[in-house]
Amino acid sequence: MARMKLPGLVGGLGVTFKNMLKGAVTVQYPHEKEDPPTRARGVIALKEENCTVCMLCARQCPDWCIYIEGHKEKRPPRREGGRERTVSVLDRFDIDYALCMYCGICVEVCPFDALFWSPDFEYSEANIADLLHDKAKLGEWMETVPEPEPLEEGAE
Amino acid sequence: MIPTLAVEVGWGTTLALKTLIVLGLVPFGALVLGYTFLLKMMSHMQSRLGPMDPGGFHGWYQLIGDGLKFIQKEDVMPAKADRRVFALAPAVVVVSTFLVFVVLPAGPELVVSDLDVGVFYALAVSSLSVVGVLMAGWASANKFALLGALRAAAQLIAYELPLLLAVVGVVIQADSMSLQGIVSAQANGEIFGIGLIGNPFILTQFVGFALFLVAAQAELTQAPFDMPVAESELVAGYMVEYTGFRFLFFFIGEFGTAFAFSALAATLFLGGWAVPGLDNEGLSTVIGPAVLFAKLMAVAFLMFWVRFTYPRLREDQLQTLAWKYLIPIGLANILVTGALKVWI
Amino acid sequence: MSARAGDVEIAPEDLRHLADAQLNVELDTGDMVLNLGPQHPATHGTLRLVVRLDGERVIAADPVIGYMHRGYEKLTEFRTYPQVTTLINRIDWLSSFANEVPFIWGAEQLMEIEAPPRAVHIRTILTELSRIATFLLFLGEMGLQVGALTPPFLGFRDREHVLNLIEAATGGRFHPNFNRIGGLKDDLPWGWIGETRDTMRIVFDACNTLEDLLMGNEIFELRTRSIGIIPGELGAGYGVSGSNLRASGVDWDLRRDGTPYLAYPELDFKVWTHSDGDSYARYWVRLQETRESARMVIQLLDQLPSGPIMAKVPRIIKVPEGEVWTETENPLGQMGYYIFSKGATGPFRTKIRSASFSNVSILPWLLRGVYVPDVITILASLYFILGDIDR
Amino acid sequence: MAEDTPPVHEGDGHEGDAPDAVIPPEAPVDAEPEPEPEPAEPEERAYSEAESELLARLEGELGDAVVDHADAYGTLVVRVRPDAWRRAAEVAKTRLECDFLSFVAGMDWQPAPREGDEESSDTSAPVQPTETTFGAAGSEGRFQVFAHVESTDRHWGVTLKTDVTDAAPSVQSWVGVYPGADWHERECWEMYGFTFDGHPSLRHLYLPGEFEGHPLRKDFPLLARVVKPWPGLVDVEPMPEDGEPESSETTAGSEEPT
Repeated sequence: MARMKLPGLVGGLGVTFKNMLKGAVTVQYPHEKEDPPTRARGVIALKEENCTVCMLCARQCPDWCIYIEGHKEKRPPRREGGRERTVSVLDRFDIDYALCMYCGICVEVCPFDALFWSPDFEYSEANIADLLHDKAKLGEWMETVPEPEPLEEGAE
Repeated sequence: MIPTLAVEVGWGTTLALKTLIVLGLVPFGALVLGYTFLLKMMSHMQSRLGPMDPGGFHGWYQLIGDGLKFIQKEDVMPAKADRRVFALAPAVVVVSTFLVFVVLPAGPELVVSDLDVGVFYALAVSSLSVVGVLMAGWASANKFALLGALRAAAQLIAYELPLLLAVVGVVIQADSMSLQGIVSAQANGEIFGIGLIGNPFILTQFVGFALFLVAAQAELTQAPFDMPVAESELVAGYMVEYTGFRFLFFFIGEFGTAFAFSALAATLFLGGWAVPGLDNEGLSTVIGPAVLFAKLMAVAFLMFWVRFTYPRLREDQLQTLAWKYLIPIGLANILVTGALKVWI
Repeated sequence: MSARAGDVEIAPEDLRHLADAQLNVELDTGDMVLNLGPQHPATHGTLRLVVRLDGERVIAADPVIGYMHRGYEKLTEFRTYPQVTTLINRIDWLSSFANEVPFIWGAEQLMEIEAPPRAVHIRTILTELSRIATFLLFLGEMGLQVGALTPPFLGFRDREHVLNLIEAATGGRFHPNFNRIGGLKDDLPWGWIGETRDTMRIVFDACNTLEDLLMGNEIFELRTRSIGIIPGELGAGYGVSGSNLRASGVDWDLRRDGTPYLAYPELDFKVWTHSDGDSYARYWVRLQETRESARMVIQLLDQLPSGPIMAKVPRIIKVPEGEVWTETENPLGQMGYYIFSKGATGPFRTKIRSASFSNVSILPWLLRGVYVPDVITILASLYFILGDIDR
Repeated sequence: MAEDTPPVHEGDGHEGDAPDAVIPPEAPVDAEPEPEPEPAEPEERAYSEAESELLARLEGELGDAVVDHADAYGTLVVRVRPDAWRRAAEVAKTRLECDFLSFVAGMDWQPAPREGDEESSDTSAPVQPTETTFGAAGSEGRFQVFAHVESTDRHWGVTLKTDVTDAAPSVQSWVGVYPGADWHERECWEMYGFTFDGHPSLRHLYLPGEFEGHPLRKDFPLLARVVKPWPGLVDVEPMPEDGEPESSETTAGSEEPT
């Protein structure tokens, strides 16, 4: 790497001066926002109707920050004359974002695609207890979940 | 005081007016330099924008707001501090800054007091701040503060000398120690018989100018000579225990002194308020301050440019630089200037 | 503080930088104990240094660590293998992806699984990217520690591009949790390769910029040359590794010399060493390694094979009984995991060998006789991450 | 350390039940499936050239102080007698040219006592086997100290182990040989309670001075997992039905805590 070199003291001044003319790389956050990448792990969204209360996410969570309660109900059969169905009904689905490590294991292990990552990150709270998102709030995040993006060449 | 106004005012009123102007000038200078260079220039050099929201236009209100915040803050004093000395120290630092402005001319008549030994006075008074710094460091009862204060003392003493030597060349060339005298010597001077731009001493005394800037940088404890505050080593050096309005005093002192030194450098080396070829005294009085301000900002730009670019020297390296390089160069400069003065 | 652990014979030439200090012996004054940290800007984290000073000269320094000890070795015993990767992301949080690699490699060895070539290549790319990100921060941060205000911002600025790449691929800026036993969580998103090529140009620029701004600066040289000299042999005895050891002239890089791992055997790269062993050498070596890593990333992108990214792995990961020692060349030095498995879903015990821990353990020896500002220079040039010391 | 694989030496074969994972030096790790056929004997893990060389040198110096040795996925593991622990370090540094100290650490082979009596209530950890087994090169009892040293020049390394008695856990210190052992031994001292003879100052490294107990011993509970109930517990009364979601739940539930 042979490059033209100025004496160090002068060269340094040149760098800062050039930088000054180049303009900023930052954005003024609350006024303008950068789009996080699609895969960014901002917040976990819950699609309640897909959840079967299988507890898999809560069990795999390394931090134990997912709290799930549910009960079972009898439902009329789908077809005429079929058997009565039992479905699990979700009573409580809370994620404590004060504990969450954003590892994504719960999203990954969910066998029924009930959990999704959303890149939204603006949910800081003044009170730590408010970081416990219940299923209604987690459901609201569904709106912000992006479409999965296409993969790079050579992927299978 | 301002002849164009042609209003007779008594000396008491004049004195009050002058005091007010000087009192306003230091915080004003601190604000202007702080905003322009610390907030804006540094940010842009670092590829960011700095504060943008307060005040609407590029965050101009930020520093004023900061100042107000400091005033509101609780005045915390360490339990083991020497209370009186601790409280007095910031004032001493700021006062030394105020006193420099007494002799700085901004126009043919715009000067508080045109002392015959103006240069000498300005440099002597400016070094008073070291007393305040030592007081702050000692009274804080904090080891970091003490280290910072001792560094500051060693450093300011070491750099007083090159600063003085750098100016001696100017004094010799101008035949005057009065700042007004030096300004007029530059305005009316000639370089090889060409008097178009006068003779700003930066041309003939470039070595002196460079020495002055380096030494001023050390006096102001700015990078590369900011060991007394040394953010990464001593946290904030002698200021580490100060909060609220006392810290504000130090801040004003720091940037006010930078303002004063840039003004001094502009006066000594760039021709001060004078515009060569402009003889109209009234007009000079009006545009003088603007001219001085422009020159001052140019000098300040240089100083802050270096501040935001260079790493910090070590204390012993700084002493080496002062005693082994700057002082001999300064002496040689005086020798050469004197010799030329005598023989030409 | 009587007999110190690191007491070894010091050759006279190692004391060159103390020559000035020895003049002051007759001006002996009382000692002062200065507490650098645990909250101090130079320790970037919660490292505490109890320094005994004579004036500004350090007589003895005793690092006190553990303010951030999270007990990861214990925690791994209570977690399954997939959960452990989440944890070890947080050991050296600046290059978390590189942390995952040796652990996953170890588990894969125990399970006799091999990740498909595409996954291995992507792993290598991301490892090198995290190395670049870590070093770019160092190259700027070092400036801050020696008092320059602008370099850290430039370092942060350019690192951001690299972090964006890591985030786009893994979803996490700092804690990717992207490695899985047998492969990777996902393939790369569309357009990532082109973006990476562009970013590598930015990285080269950043290196040049920082070289002009900081490394070439005479003041910087004054501050770092012959400060904190680590003799190669002593450094090895202390377990100092990575760029720190290479800056002491030890030509040893696990990417080239260790058990072959990732795609490194396929790459053509140079291992940079410097014979001085001082802070300047450490900076220099890291600067060269940043460039080298960028070159490696470009090579890897050129030869990225296509194919699957996951090997066949049982749904419930149970690692057969056995023990394995894996170590890799991480940005901060050598990171290793000694995994003991007893055939369960989680490790029986994991010994985590983190680089910074050993790198910092040389401090009591290294700091004797230097000045306070040099303490900061040395701390910065050793480049540790608190999470990597305290684990 | 991955050299070609001439099968010479015999390990203790304790855990060498897996086919060989040693990779020839030229072949990249991630290359297509291993070109060589797998070694014949799956019981023993064959030593590589470097490992045999290391072992020969060690045995030459230490003689019968070498109790056992094995290969752990390409790394030689040698167990030495406790009274030869420091000597082993000296030999490693001089004869084996291993000048680089990777780590010194402790080991507790005894399985952690299970909290609670019911299957379901103990969910605090992946379930480990309850009988005590020992890893490569075996162990005398519950405690061991093991260390890894490497050569910056020859690029090889060896893991050394020694047994520590349960009653008076004490080991010889390595500080005189490898200065870096200082912190590692301090950590080991506070985490396992082993004392190191000849260590200059066994002070707390990570833990606060007044800390009681030895956290890395297996009988030291991880409080965070004891005080909080496992959120994965199903407290719904089970309904013996076979609806679609149900069946998946039962399989899933059995996945983690067996």
